[in-house]
Amino acid sequence: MHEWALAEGVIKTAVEKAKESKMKSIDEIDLKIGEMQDIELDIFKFALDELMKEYGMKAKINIRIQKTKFKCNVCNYEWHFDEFELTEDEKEFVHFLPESIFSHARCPKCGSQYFEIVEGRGVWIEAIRGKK
Amino acid sequence: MHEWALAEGVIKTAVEKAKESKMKSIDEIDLKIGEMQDIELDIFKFALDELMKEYGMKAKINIRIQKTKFKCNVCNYEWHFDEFELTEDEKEFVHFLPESIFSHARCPKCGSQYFEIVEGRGVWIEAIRGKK
Amino acid sequence: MIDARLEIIEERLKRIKRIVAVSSGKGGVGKSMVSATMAMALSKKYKVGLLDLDFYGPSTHIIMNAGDKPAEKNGLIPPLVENIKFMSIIYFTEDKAAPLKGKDIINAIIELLAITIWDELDFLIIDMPPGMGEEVMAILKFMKEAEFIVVTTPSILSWETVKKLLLFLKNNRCKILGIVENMVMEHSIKNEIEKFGRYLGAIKFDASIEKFIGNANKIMESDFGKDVEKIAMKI
Amino acid sequence: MIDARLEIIEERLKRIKRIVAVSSGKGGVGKSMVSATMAMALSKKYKVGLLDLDFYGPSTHIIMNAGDKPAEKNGLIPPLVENIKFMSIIYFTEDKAAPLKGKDIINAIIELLAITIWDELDFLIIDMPPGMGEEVMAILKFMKEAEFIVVTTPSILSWETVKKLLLFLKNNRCKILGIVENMVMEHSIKNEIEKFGRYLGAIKFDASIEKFIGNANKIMESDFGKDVEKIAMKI
Ligand SMILES: Nc1ncnc2c1ncn2[C@@H]1O[C@H](COP(=O)(O)OP(=O)(O)O)[C@@H](O)[C@H]1O
Ligand SMILES: Nc1ncnc2c1ncn2[C@@H]1O[C@H](COP(=O)(O)OP(=O)(O)O)[C@@H](O)[C@H]1O
Ligand SMILES: [Mg+2]
Ligand SMILES: [Mg+2]
Ligand SMILES: [Mg+2]
Ligand SMILES: [Mg+2]
Ligand code: NI
Ligand code: NI
Ligand SMILES: [Zn+2]
Ligand SMILES: [Zn+2]
Repeated sequence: MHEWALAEGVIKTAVEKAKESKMKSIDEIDLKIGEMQDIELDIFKFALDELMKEYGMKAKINIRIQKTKFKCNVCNYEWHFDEFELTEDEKEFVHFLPESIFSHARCPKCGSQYFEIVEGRGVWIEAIRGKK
Repeated sequence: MHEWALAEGVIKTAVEKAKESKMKSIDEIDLKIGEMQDIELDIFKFALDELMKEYGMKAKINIRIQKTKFKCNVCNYEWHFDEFELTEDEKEFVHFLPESIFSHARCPKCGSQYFEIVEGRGVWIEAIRGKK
Repeated sequence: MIDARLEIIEERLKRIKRIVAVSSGKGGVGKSMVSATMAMALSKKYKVGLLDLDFYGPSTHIIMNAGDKPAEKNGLIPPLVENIKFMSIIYFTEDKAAPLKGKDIINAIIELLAITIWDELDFLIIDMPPGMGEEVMAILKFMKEAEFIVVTTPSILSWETVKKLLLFLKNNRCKILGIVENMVMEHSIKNEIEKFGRYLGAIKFDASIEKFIGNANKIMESDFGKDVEKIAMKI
Repeated sequence: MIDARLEIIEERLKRIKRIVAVSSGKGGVGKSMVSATMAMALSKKYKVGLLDLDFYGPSTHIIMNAGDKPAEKNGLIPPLVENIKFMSIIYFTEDKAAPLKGKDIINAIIELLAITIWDELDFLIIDMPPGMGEEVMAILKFMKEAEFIVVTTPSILSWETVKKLLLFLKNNRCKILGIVENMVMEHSIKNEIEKFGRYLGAIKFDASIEKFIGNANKIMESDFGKDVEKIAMKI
């Protein structure tokens, strides 16, 4: 349910950026969401719709989930989120705070905790299209 | 004179990488050196030559100085090294340890110390060419 | 590509009247003890929140014996601990180490600021980690109105580092509420401190404080608690 | 593109027999006092170097009253301080703040390791900053043979953080020499510590130590100095 907070970020940002570039209406927003956020899409889309109503706007929102990529700084191994073995609790922690992955997981190959989240976190607006 | 230490890094790395890619001889090395290192090129080239003799190699070394670029995280201003007003001592500190710039300088526009070295530090080997 | 979390941070913080960052540069000077105790002192009269930004050594949950977890409702609602809205990384890492690197720290702070619903507060107290890294930068960037309380001990090893932080904060035009001298025994550096800023007060070395950690009432009744309360009334 | 500094680090460190990182996770537990004093104790019998990696709060130069600067000769030659080869960021930042961000810290460490000519050493003692950030990672990456001494105080606020570092070091298969309990008054957590690793010894709380800071002989003769010397003999 904290999906609402992230949806607010999206709509607020879109409105702000549209204003900056003097758009009169927003028709379409391209979103990229990191797999680590493990967003519940139904709730998230519902929140986006509700928020758009509040702001009196109606845009098509295209959502793309960005796969995660991790890289170990010690052994250089690269892997994806699904290679981690996380408990349900840990998955929830990562859902709230992606960086908590460093507490709960290690490189699947060498066991090091010194790895990088190369991609797959955050909520990103890739494009906003509308009428000027 | 600590140029020697950096030159050693270059030659050691080149030899190592050549070995890894099974090169028999190194003919040419492309180097990129951050402007912040403020390398004395005469000394540096001399050191490279001496070190190559030690390693029994003779390569042409192409050196390119990479201009610095700084970016302020607070006001987004971008600038170059020469916009800083540094004393001779401070320049020497930065010559040894580029990151000491954060102690000695601030964003020329807003005065913040929270800025980034976007480029212009380090000693980088861009290419090694030789015979297999 | 735009980070959709950034725009919402302002919104999340806009109903907070004052943000006070308890910092030092130096570790082990009592930042966590002072920030938790100050939050408790202020909460007698005001609506207070406490944000623990020390990801490597979160401590305020131990000092206040925090139990409940945040609730999920249009974001994360910080649980009430001693009547203080409380948020800490421990809710996501439990007792494990959190070996975050610089950019992970800034990302984690952004995430926390974007999803935590503080609502209305008179004070948000922030317990800062030692150092002058990403956490301080995050304050500079996302909480431009924040006011700093800087904690030192009378030891030269603490004061030399604290002076660096004071210099940094001045260079970067931050608001400094004043300097607290903690763990004072016979020797005080009040005179020296006054050359660098407002002296907010001394807190005596109180060997008995250890056994009160985890018990809010006992802390508030202790010599330590009383010293902190006096300082809280000045800000 | 290859960073030409990385390959040379191994070369720079290869004539060092043992690298000992004095760490904690927690700040203000006495890491700097212990590492400087331990370096001085070891230097009676061994060739010793001391590297201060606490960029935000460098302290060992104050404890040992370091004066001379590094000399430039095919790199940087650390000056001899109390017969110890000494290197610290203060040689490049003086008394100013060093507000480095994560990646600047790792870059600065790489640069220092690449240009400092330690030559032959029996021990390189590293004074670590608080936290579990880039500095610890740099040890894991560039000094795989390093051995850790972990310092705590008897306070739960210290020990809870130190346990996290111990867990992290074990997870990452680091060599842990043992745990030092510093600032012990009546209350000791020796029994608790022993569950987590080798107890290297207690150092009593010594209120007089402050006035000896900057005077190597006086430190070595103090109760503190003697306690540290006993520990140094065990490693
Ligand atoms: N006034 C005081 N008297 C005695 N001990 C204190 C006092 N203030 C703090 N301490 C103790 O000092 C240690 C460091 O305090 P802490 O709040 O964790 O510092 P920081 O957050 O700056 O690292 C803790 O063990 C704490 O109990
Ligand atoms: N055994 C001890 N007795 C009394 N004071 C101590 C003792 N060890 C350290 N101190 C003091 O505690 C403070 C923190 O020590 P320091 O070495 O700077 O810790 P760190 O490097 O872990 O931050 C300093 O003021 C120091 O003088
Ligand atoms: Mg999230
Ligand atoms: Mg250099
Ligand atoms: Mg603390
Ligand atoms: Mg220290
Ligand atoms: Ni959620
Ligand atoms: Ni030089
Ligand atoms: Zn690995
Ligand atoms: Zn600026």
